[in-house]
Amino acid sequence: EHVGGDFDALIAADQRIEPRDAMPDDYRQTLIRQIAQHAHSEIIGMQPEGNWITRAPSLRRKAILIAKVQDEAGHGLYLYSAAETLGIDRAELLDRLHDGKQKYSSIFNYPTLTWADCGAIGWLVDGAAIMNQVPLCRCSYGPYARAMIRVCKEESFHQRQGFEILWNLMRGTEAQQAMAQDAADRWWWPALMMFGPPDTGEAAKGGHTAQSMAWGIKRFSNDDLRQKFVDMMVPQAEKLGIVLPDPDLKWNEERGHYDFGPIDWDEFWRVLRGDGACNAERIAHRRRAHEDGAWVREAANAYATKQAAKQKESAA
Amino acid sequence: EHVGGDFDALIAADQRIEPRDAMPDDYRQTLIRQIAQHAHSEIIGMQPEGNWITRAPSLRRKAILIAKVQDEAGHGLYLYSAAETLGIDRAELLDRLHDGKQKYSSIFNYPTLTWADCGAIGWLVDGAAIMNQVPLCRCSYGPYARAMIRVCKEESFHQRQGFEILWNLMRGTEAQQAMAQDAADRWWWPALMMFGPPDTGEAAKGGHTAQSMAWGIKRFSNDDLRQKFVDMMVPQAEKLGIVLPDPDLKWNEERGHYDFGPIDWDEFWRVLRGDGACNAERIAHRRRAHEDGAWVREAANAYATKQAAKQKESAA
Amino acid sequence: MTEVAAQASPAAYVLGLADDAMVYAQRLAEWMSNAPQIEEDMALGNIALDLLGQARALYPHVGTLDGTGRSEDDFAMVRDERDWRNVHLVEQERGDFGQEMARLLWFATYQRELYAALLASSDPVLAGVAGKALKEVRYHLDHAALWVVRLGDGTEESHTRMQAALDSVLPYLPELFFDDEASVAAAESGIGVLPSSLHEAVTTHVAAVCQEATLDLHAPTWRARGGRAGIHSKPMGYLLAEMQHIARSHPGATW
Amino acid sequence: MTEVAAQASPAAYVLGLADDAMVYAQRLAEWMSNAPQIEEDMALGNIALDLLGQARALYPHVGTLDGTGRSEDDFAMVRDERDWRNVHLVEQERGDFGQEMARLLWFATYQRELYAALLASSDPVLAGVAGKALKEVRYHLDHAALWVVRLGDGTEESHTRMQAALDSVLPYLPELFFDDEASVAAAESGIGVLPSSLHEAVTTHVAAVCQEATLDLHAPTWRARGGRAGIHSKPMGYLLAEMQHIARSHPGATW
Repeated sequence: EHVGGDFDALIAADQRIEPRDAMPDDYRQTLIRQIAQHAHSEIIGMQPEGNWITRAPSLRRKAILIAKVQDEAGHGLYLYSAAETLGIDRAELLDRLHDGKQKYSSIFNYPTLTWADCGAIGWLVDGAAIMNQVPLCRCSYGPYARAMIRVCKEESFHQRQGFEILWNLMRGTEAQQAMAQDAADRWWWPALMMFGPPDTGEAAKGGHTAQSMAWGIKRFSNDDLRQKFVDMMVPQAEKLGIVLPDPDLKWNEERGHYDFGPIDWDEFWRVLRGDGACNAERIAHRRRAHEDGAWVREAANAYATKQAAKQKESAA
Repeated sequence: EHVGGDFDALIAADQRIEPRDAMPDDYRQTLIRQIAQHAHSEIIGMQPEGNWITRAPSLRRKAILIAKVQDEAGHGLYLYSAAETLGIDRAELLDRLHDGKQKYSSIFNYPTLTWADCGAIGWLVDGAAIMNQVPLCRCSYGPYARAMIRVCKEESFHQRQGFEILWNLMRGTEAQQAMAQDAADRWWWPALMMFGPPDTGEAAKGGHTAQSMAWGIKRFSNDDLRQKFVDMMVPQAEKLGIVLPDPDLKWNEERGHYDFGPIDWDEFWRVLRGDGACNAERIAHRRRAHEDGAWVREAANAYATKQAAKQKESAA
Repeated sequence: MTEVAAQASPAAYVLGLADDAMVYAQRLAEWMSNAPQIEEDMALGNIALDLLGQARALYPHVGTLDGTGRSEDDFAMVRDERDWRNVHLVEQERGDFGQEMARLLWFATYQRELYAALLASSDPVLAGVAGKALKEVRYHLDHAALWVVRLGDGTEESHTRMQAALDSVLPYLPELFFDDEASVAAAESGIGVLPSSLHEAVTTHVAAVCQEATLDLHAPTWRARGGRAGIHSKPMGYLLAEMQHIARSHPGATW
Repeated sequence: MTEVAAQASPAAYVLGLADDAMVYAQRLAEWMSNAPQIEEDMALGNIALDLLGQARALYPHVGTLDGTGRSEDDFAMVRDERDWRNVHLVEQERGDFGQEMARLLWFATYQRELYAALLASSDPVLAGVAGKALKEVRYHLDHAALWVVRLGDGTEESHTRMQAALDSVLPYLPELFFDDEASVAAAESGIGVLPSSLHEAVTTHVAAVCQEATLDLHAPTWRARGGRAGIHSKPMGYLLAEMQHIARSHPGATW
């Protein structure tokens, strides 16, 4: 499909595509899928940490956690709005999420077992998210790029808060230290999987990556981002006093990077297929909230319609 | 209404009336009302203590509490069965409970605020219940009298358990002692109200009492039972180290009884009218359980009907 | 136990305000990820945060007033049920969205009148908290009123549900306007305000919203009592169990 | 944390059995005053008591085996979530009565096979507990089977609900038959039994009940994992918060 010189020229010049610009349908569909998945991840991502709001161990932590989960809802809103500029509305995207037709990040199918998980999610999961998302601030599609700028700013704040939770735990009681280490043990490998399958694998060869790179949607390969992440996190772990659960992790002078052990991609594919600890729970939770709220949304629409009719009447 | 010499003769001879015996309709209706109210009290009475089953502070206490609440269910069953011998079935009685047409003891409209309340209920409420119920073991209606014999035996066991809970608390930490005293403060007056309004009051003059006494259903007046209860409990409170919340409580050498302060009958009538802390909650809880279980009871009936039909078929 | 609650002290009065805010913040925060739309996840989270902020501003002040020097977490995380002074309204379990809006409408209207009156408190800390909170609760009130009107005057189903929701909170309202010992003493000393003095203004405002919403305000058949004396309803113990479990599991830890 | 769970020790094995019984007792006891009829309040209370009794018999033995000398309440009341070794099946929230009967049918059938095998345990305490428990769980099993048949072959509604109930427990079953490190070691040493060795007998029995109940046994689309390693599902933390709150609120107290 060819849509004329403007699109290609803009892409070639690394300029932004805006909603009114002509664009190839594949580009549009790729973006819808990616932005929707990203928005869904924010909304589903409210659950694992939301699980700790009522049990946060201090009022200060409770307040920070509520604000963080609220930010995630806000990120979801920005992103659904960005997707809507591509001609699809939020209700339709939510239906696709609820019906399992669109995905969200598999990381949210892991359970949050202790308070320290709120720290580990902030530090590792938000850390990995930022690594993935910063390049998207220069994404070729304008509304997406601008949404990502706001998101990234808040995410780095969240990442610092997660670090701070773990920092306090590691300087706390023995039980608190064990809790922090345990959380890092459980979240480290799933965080590495957040960058997606290796560039050398079957999945990457499907062509999505190459096309997304050509379109200026994707800027770095999965493995490159993963390596950057590892290189960033190892010194932070040392600072925290947390031992990352990888005996193969060590500095490679020659490469100028940290080497790390093999990732269990079987687990990745299993969770992606729906057989993770929380897949069923996350979607059931979302569907229940959505269904419980149906009468409220209907009422709001009915009221708006009535009000519009009244205004029209009084204007006539 | 006169139903012949047998009934009157049996009553006069202090013999038992049995289900097949002729009896005045008023006698039957009085008994149905009283036995049903008693059965309902056992069933509703499962809730205040049931509230602590999941939170009992030790496994031993949890086991004792489960067994106690189970006993209450059992008492409800005996009593509904006794009522059924008078020609009314349990389903109908439960409907009357749920519709507010029949009452249960007002004592169960007080909340159980702390673990110590499980002790205070056993000690004071079961204590008062026994005082009311022991004479019913000699009630003129045979099935009721026999049910009460079983009930009383278990109730006195419960009363000792309640005493033991408080005994341990009073020998525990400062917080535990305060908890026990607080529970006694809250349950003492309601327990005294369990014997009903004073014999000199309007309600007692209505004639119910005199007729019930003549029929051998009631054996002692409300005030007599209340006095016996006070006389029994004061030494037990002293043994526990609990101060009963009545500044007027003192031994009267002349009467050979403890004097005690005035009871707040306004509160009694208010709670009886439905404006107690838990009236709405208790009935809502019962109705919910009953409605949630409707499909189960229907299925059991349908299955029984099918099985009966099959047996008939194979027998034919 | 109940050493504060039993007294007609300024501390007891302020603790009642703080506990109302704290417990309602806890309930409202339960909506996050459970609301009818994402905007509401955010709005209810926002209101929860405001109320939590009020509680956090008030608790250390209670610790000063009663001389115990207790921190916000001492009050929230390791205090037994009998020592909580909040009204029953805020501790009730999360119901449907209509019930939440009914509760919020009453509570925010009550808080608006309360904080407006407390601007004149002789206690400068309390007056300061009132000044900040007043701006917040106006938004809470507008938000609740908007939804009560939409739901009352929306669909047939929403009208029925919203009416039932309004009815369900009625028994819990008299407690908001009950002049307990601590309030009377606080009002007399100029620190606080007599709860009964807020009744008319609150009811008038709520009635106006209900009228616009085509809803009726009925009289309750019973009324809750005792929150200010630490006598709570069934949900309170479970709320505290959840809220305090981790903190209680690590005595003395900081987070 | 997780010092026991991480080891392939006899203590870890027995703790798994004890925690299964304890957590399921807690869930079953929630039925009291909530059952479809009074007889069921009693029956479920009875089963809860039996399971609680099993847990109470096993916990002190774990304390002996692991050398900590911990009491039953040390295990039940002050242990953190990550140190619990029960399967996810028993920690799931109380559903409707059909779901409870589906869960009980599987769990009691599993326990019957388990305890029958443990009669031959080289650990005399464990063999003793098994002997007593075996009589109890036969009753549990009969009770559950009776209801599954009644509900499956009752009304159209009950059939639909019972089928859905059966489906809802499916993902939690593989964990019962999973040979974790501790089980393998326990089986090798003659103390315990390999969970996978129970699978066929349990499934055969449940399948027979389902057939009589006109119900189908499907294959699950996902399966729960991790209970024996202290990795629990969401309801577990809330269950513990409720169960432990009072005990944790009074450290060191006896009751």
